[in-house]
Amino acid sequence: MQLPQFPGVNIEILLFQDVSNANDIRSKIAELPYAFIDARTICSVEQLMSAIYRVMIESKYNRLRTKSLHSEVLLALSPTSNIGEAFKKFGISDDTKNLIMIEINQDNDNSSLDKTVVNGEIVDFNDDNLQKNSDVNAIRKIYKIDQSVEFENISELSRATVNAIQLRGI
Amino acid sequence: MVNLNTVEPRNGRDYYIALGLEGSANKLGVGVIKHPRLASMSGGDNSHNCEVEILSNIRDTYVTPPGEGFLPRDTARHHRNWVIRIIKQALEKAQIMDPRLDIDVICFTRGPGMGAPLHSVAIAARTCSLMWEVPLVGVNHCVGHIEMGREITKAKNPVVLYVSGGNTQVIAYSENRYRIFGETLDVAIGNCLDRFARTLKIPNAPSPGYNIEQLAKNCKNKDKLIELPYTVKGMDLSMSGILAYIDSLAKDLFRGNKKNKLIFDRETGEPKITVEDLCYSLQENLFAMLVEITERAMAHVNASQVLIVGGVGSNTRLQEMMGQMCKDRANGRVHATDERFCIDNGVMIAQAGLLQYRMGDYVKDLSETVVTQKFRTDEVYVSWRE
Amino acid sequence: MSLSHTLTLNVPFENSNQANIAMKVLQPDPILKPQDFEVTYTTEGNDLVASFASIDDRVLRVGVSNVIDSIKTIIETMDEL
Amino acid sequence: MKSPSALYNSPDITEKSFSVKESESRYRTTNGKTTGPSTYVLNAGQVDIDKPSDPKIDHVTQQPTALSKLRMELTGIQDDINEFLTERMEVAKNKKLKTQNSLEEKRIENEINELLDGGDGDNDDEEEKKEAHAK
Amino acid sequence: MSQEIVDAVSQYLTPNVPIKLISQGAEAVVFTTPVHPYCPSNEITKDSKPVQYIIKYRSPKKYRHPVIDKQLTKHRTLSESRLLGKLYLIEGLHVPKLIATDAYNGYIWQEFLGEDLPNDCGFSNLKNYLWMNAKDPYNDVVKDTLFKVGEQIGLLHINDYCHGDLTSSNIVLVRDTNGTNWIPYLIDFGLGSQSNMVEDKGVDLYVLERAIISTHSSFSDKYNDWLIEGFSSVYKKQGKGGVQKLNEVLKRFADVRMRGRKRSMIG
Repeated sequence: MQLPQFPGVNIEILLFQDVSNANDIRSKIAELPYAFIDARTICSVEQLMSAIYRVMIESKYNRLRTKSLHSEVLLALSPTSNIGEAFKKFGISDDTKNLIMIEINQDNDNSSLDKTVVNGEIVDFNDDNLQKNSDVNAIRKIYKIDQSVEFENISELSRATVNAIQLRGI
Repeated sequence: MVNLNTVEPRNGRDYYIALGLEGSANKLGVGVIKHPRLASMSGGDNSHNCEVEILSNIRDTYVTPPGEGFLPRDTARHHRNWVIRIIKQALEKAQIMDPRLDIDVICFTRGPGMGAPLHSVAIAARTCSLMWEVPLVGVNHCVGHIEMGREITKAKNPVVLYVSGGNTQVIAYSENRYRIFGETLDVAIGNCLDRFARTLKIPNAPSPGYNIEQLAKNCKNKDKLIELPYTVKGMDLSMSGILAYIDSLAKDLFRGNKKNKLIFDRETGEPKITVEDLCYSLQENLFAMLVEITERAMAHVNASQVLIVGGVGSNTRLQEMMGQMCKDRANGRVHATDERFCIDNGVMIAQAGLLQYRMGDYVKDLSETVVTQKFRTDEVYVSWRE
Repeated sequence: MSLSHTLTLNVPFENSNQANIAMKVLQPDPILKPQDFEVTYTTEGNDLVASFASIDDRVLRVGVSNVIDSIKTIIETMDEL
Repeated sequence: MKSPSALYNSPDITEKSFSVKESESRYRTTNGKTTGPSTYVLNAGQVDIDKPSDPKIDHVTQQPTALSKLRMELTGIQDDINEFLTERMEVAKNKKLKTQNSLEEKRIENEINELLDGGDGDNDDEEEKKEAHAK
Repeated sequence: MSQEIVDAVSQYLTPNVPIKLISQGAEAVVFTTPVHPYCPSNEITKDSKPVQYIIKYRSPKKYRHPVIDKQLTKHRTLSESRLLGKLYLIEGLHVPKLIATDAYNGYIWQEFLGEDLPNDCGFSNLKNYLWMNAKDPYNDVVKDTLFKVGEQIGLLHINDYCHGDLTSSNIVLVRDTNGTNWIPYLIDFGLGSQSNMVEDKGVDLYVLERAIISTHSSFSDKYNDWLIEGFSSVYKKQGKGGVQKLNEVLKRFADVRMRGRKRSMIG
């Protein structure tokens, strides 16, 4: 996949269900050229893509705050600028069952995405599958959305997360 | 349909002559103008193209001692004591032999302005009217500026920025009125500059604003700007906060208040800024605000021309900035007049008054000639435009 | 308080026309404090007659002097123009 | 042509009349004593360059025209009236100081200033007047 | 419109994002595009009509000093984005959806709202809508619309936000699902701020009132009444405390209006 404003950059996104080796992935996460996100924290395609778009804008103007585009995705998802906190909230943990694997490839090479890293079932990366696995309460908590705010549907929640992602640190 | 020949010139002439009297503030102005009676004016809005001929334009300014403002009563005294002499000069210069026969209409400023000065000129206007049996027209001062500006620059339907000692307005024409789209919510731009000039103790001659402009030109540090509040509120603006702030900076500078690290270097204690820097920053900031609200009005009414009128309009930096803004808009053009017309004068009153007169709209009863301090631009029914 | 302080001013012009003009010029202006000050203008032959009535001498002084200032302007206009 | 005249009346005095005394110089100038610049500007160093115009001289008789004569006589009468009323104001003021509170005093003072400045009776323009002064 | 600006925008967006200029406001140039910056799936609605997005670009203003220009552009891009984010969370308040912000360059992507009015009456902002209704200026739908506009402003103010540039062009009308009534959206928050100051609220109301007077003069009295009715209704729902707050705002509104009128003092 490509973003219209960044035609030279390939983005691969895989959604895994019933992952059995989260523990194993975590142990070598530093060496893997991917981003792994706990799918519980993502309620829509829009939410994740909004973060990736922000990563690309920050990257274009040399404003990355982490070591790689991949780690920057986790920061970009976060409503706060605390990198450690972002990793903790959006990164996978040992008991993660559903996760999103992302590769951002700037060199326009063929994808080197190694699906075998994750033991789990690949399902389509779309809103329906994301919503099945997302934890609305956890998302509300992460994005500090006041309990008094009521959402009629997931797309409203998604919109609130997009706002937070776009507005972080500004 | 606008017919600017609704009233024919008097005594079978093929041209109109108007006498204009202005005295709303510290300037007393008398002017005589001539409009040829053009057949083309019978049908259509050509009020910006009357082929005006200025037969005379005499002005006398009431001058106060340095650092002092002008009181209404002393200004009125100045006008009262000079008005007849100035009218006489203006008539002579215009070679008006017999005003009874040669003048079509006497136009005077009915407001807005200071009550007593306005009144003293109105008395002379009424007397002339009755004595010569020539009709009267009471003119809105601001409309006078607008009509003179339109005639001089031939701008048919511009957004008007009216900037003077007492007024800061963005005006556009719509449905027979000059509507105020934006204005100052507190002090006027000219007043703001004048007051800052007094803080700086710079001379009042030829005008405080002119001297600030010259100081600003001499600023040696134009890359750096002293940060000032920027207070645009939609199409309105506010300047009192800016004035209070820059005043305090100037006072700290003069007083040598070393605690103010904006002004004095932390280490050496030397001043980092000069009076020129202050003037430059103030102008850049205030004028950017003026240009912005003008552009907002242009966007709102879909206009491409700007006309700057009023005393502050003669500032070349303001004109330059406005020109740049217009250039970046579609077919934008800025029009400004020079100091002869920017600064209050009698000719502008004659121009607006004669337009009104030619539409048949003149004083029928002297009770209509009572002057008024408050007279908003949009109160005037503009019969001479479509 | 009543308008018990009064002053009548007589200004003799050269002819009744002049007196009439002066009256017409002065008449339109409203009285600023009608409860404290009144003025009426009439003509008697060639004379303009201004009758003032005021609550006290202060208000009377200001009002009368202002009107005389205006009359002087009127006279000068007739004289010079 | 006759000369201008005036007649004053108030509850505490019988008629006071004002008339032109031809011999006195105050009836032969256009520049009145009581109609000069305000003390405010004079104190600030103002030089009066805005005096009234001189009388018009009839080139046949080499005398001031009748209207100029009227204007000068009226100037003198104006001075007479102003001086007389000012004097009475002083007297009244001294009396008042003992009897009346300063509030009423202030109201009249303000109103007089307003009248002098040609206000149109609208009280909320005080602020603007200050601004005008500031200029 | 200067081609220079369009070229700069096209270059920034790359040829993958086709743009159409829709307006050159005073501080921003506004384009539409059918391309979503990051969600291709959002480019078609359920009824498979292509969606439009707004790209708002605050171009550098050459007339003003670069220091002022940079600061204003950044400040306004940020505060507009920030407000869109915060206001979205207020129940009942309608603002366009924020899609993306590039504060370094003065770009904001937003949801496109509104439509073209029938009979060439232009885009469905309040200004054009009122002009469209000039022949039947006091019809029930107009009244309903203006009341709802008032409500939107009431909601904004009661939550202590101010718009800063409330003109009839900055209120966009969107047809409701029945297609008969109109739902007003507030747009253009570049001069907006979080503020609990009555002064700011009074100025907001004054600016809108004057915008109505200057563009729809013949009907402005009633129009402004309806706006204020809607505005007040929001406060009145909050009981005594709300009414007290309302009175404070309305009183200041009257003061600001008087100040404005008084301004025409000296020529």
